[in-house]
Amino acid sequence: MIEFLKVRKSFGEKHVLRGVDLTVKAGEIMFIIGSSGAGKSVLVKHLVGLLRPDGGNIILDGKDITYLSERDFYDVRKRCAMVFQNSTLFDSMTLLDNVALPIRKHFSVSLEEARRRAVEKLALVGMEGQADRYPADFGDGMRKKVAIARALTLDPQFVIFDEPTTGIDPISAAIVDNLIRDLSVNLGVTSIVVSHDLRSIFGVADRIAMLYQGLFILDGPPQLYRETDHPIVRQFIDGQPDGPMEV
Amino acid sequence: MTSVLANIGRRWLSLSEGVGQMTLLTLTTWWKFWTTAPDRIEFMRSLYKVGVQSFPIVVVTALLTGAIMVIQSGQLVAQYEAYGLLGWGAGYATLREVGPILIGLMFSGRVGANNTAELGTMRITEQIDALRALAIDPIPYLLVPRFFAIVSMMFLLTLVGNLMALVGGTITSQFLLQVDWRLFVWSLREYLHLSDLFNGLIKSVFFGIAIATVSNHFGYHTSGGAVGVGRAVNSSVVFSAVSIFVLDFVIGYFLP
Amino acid sequence: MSAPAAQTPSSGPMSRSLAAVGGPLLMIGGELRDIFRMLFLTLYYLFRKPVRWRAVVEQGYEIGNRSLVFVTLVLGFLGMILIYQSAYQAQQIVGDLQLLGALFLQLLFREFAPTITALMIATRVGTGIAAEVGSMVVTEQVDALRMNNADPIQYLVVPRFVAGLVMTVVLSVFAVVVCFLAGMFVADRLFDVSPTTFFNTTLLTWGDLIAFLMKAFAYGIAVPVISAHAGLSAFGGSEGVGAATTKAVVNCSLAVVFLDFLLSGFAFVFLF
Amino acid sequence: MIRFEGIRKRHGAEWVLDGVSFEVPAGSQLGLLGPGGAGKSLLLKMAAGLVRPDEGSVSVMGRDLAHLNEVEMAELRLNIGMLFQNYALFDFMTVEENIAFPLRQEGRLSEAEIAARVDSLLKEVDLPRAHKSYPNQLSGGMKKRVTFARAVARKPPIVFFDDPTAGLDPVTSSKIFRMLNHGRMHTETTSIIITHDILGLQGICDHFVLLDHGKLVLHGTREDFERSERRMVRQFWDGTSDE
Repeated sequence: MIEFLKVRKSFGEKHVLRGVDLTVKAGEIMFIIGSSGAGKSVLVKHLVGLLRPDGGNIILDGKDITYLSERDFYDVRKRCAMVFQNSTLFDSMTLLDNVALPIRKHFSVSLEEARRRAVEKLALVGMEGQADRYPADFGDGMRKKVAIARALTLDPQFVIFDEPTTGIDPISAAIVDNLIRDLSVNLGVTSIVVSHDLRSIFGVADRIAMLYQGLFILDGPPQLYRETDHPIVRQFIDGQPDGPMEV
Repeated sequence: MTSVLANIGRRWLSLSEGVGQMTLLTLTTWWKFWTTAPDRIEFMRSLYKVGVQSFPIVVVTALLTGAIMVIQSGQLVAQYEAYGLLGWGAGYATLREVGPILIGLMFSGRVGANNTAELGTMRITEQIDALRALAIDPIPYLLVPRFFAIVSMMFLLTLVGNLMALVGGTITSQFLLQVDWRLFVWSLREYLHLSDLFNGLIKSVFFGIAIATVSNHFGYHTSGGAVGVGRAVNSSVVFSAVSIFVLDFVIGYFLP
Repeated sequence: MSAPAAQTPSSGPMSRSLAAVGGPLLMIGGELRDIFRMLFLTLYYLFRKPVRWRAVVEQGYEIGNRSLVFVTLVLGFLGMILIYQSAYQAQQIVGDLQLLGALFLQLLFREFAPTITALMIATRVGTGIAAEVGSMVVTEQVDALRMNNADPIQYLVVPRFVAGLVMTVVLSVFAVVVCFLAGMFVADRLFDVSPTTFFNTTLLTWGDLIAFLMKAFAYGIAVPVISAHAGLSAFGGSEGVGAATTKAVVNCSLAVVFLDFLLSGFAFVFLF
Repeated sequence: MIRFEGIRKRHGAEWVLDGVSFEVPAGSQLGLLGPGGAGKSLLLKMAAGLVRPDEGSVSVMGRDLAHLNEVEMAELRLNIGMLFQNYALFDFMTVEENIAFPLRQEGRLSEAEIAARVDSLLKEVDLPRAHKSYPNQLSGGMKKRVTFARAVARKPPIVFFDDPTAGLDPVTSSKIFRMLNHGRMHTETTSIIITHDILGLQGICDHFVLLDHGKLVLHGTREDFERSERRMVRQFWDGTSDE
């Protein structure tokens, strides 16, 4: 279970998070939506210590991880994996070595054993056939699947997706959406997805929280978002150009 | 008036902040070298890349440097009819001064700039954050292998470079100055001492440390998209060049 | 630069080793051809088309101003170390330092001032131009220029070329002064050679001045063209800009050292 | 108006475009679809004369680009406006100067007329007070709107849009799509729009082209795509996948 309590963060005079409260229960697929620049990615990066809040606390399974040192955050990151928007694979390595890297670093096992486990994880995302090829040979969808496989090597409880379907074609986006849903169903992984892709939001989310100007303005199941008459949420969900939402 | 002061103040602050960051990063790199087992694969890859990448450039530079030094001292020697001194005139300056500096500048251009560009790109495309998210400390994994690959390769390549420079000098003296190459080589052996060679090599090690520190720093702390990478590489080669000349003077002064 | 259609050679050891030699030569040949084509186009636009003089002044200020502190620092230390080494050595072998200043001044004009300044301008200005132009290519600003009837070479390269050439010559002269003064300082304080005896221009000949101008001029043409060419050849995202900037500093430095070799040889045979 | 015939282009070993032919009649708006790296942007740049195809021919307004020299090409380009994927805003110019640049280069209007045109354009993309700011001070959505204003500054008969809503949230995207539609009602512009946002495009484009691995999969109207039996077309249009 993850709790954000009154988290505040600003860059100079740009106040991105103004005292955010959010609770994420185990096993659910939680979507954090909002306009670009609303602070979605900034919020989730606090969970893995890539950013430190100006105020408030972050509780992971009852333990306050707000002011941990970089060294202590390594244990948190083993339980909380993150997949970035551009799939950050290392171009100089094959797909296999990309996925084997964390295994090699964290489990004192031989290179062959690390590679064997890496093939297992690649099989989870259906990419075990292309293990020896390089990331540059693949489109966005495929590369994102390998990035997800790499994040799974540490068997995390939580997986954070930073705008997984932004800027990729519809078929790849659908592949990634299906994968996120399968992870939750088959492995019981709790997923936190930052997105503004409406098709992905209503296709996959168990629960949605909308961030607007540094605060959550709505939090609930997808059905709530179809019926709400909250003017800003309405404008966002229907994709209306005119309305109260400042962009 | 205040804007001028503010400008100087701001520049001074950002300069000192940069130097502070650089020292901190270097100390952590040194500390992590002793405390964590280096990544064998990444270390071999860095050695290979740094060494192979700069070998042709260093050889060409060294050959030309040797030739230039012989030409410059050739005129002086011709004036005094002291052809026997040609080897000393060219060789001394090459081994101690001009060789390490020019090879250092070439190395800073080829390897330093590339190292900053690569690390900068990894920072901009979030690959460094990805490493941290995989609970892998980027400093021992990325910076330590590059640091020691650059220092060791700079030393080895200066050694090879010095040899190439003398070869370049011998060829030029034979064909351009009509000074028989056997006389040139004799005067090299006669007047040059091992201390000259060591002086140059010690300088090259310090140059290597400067290039590694500066290029790692500017690469690792890149920000601002593609434009930021370009600016980082620019600062990296400029700071490397300045440190090469400053170190050259300091070492030359304290180590006759 | 469209790569020549590469027939795949039979992979015998002989042809592989030839390819290993041939490949880089072909590549260097291609680069040189492109750089000279760029030089020709730049000169064409310089003399045949209106030049944006306001941009030239801006670039001149940008190049000159930003390199001033850098050149002073570098040439200052160079002057000090050169005098320190040569005076120390001369004391042991020849024993008299009367001609120290005169020889140093001659060497400065002939060799060190133009070449080391050009290397520093290649480092500072060369990477700057490649980084700027490279990012404009990668963010498609160069395509936007071409869409609006502004040729990138005329709009971007010509001002940097004129400014680079002028500033290289100016900074080279400035370098001689800085280097000489630094040398004079060391000679006076450490080897008590009084400034009056140090400042001795008897050995200076017209040949030295011509060699100096020839080198400064050649470097002033080479550095801006080569770095602009490297910038314009950038492709891909931030990786492309990084590669272009690295290519600029390497190509410029190599060009300076190579030109130095050619011009020194030429000067030695004809001028001295 | 714009015709591609047998276009082929190699990138290293593989064919990014492998024999693509289609036509965009005058006054129509074409949606250009396809997975990333399928050569979509390349086709646009060929039609603007920025890139030459290895094989095949491109003709715009009835003139084959291969036969035009630099001067003729420059004249033709005055009829083409282009919104680039990476914004391509000149970062050393203010927003005002960026939008005025195409007008000044054309040299037809006086400075006063240019200033008036820039004001009306900025109002149209509802950035009325952004004249003096620099591109790096703007958000992604604002930069897209400035690039849009610059692309249509000369009221060109042909406008190309390279992924105008990439990475933008639904509200900002809808503002951009409204401008595309709004632009259309005003003048009989011919345009090609590259995007993955099929929902947004449906109200605007009369016909679509789907590219995959450098080959043309389908060129047709919205109905053709909805009725198509080909698995790849169905999945692309509805954004589904059976993996």
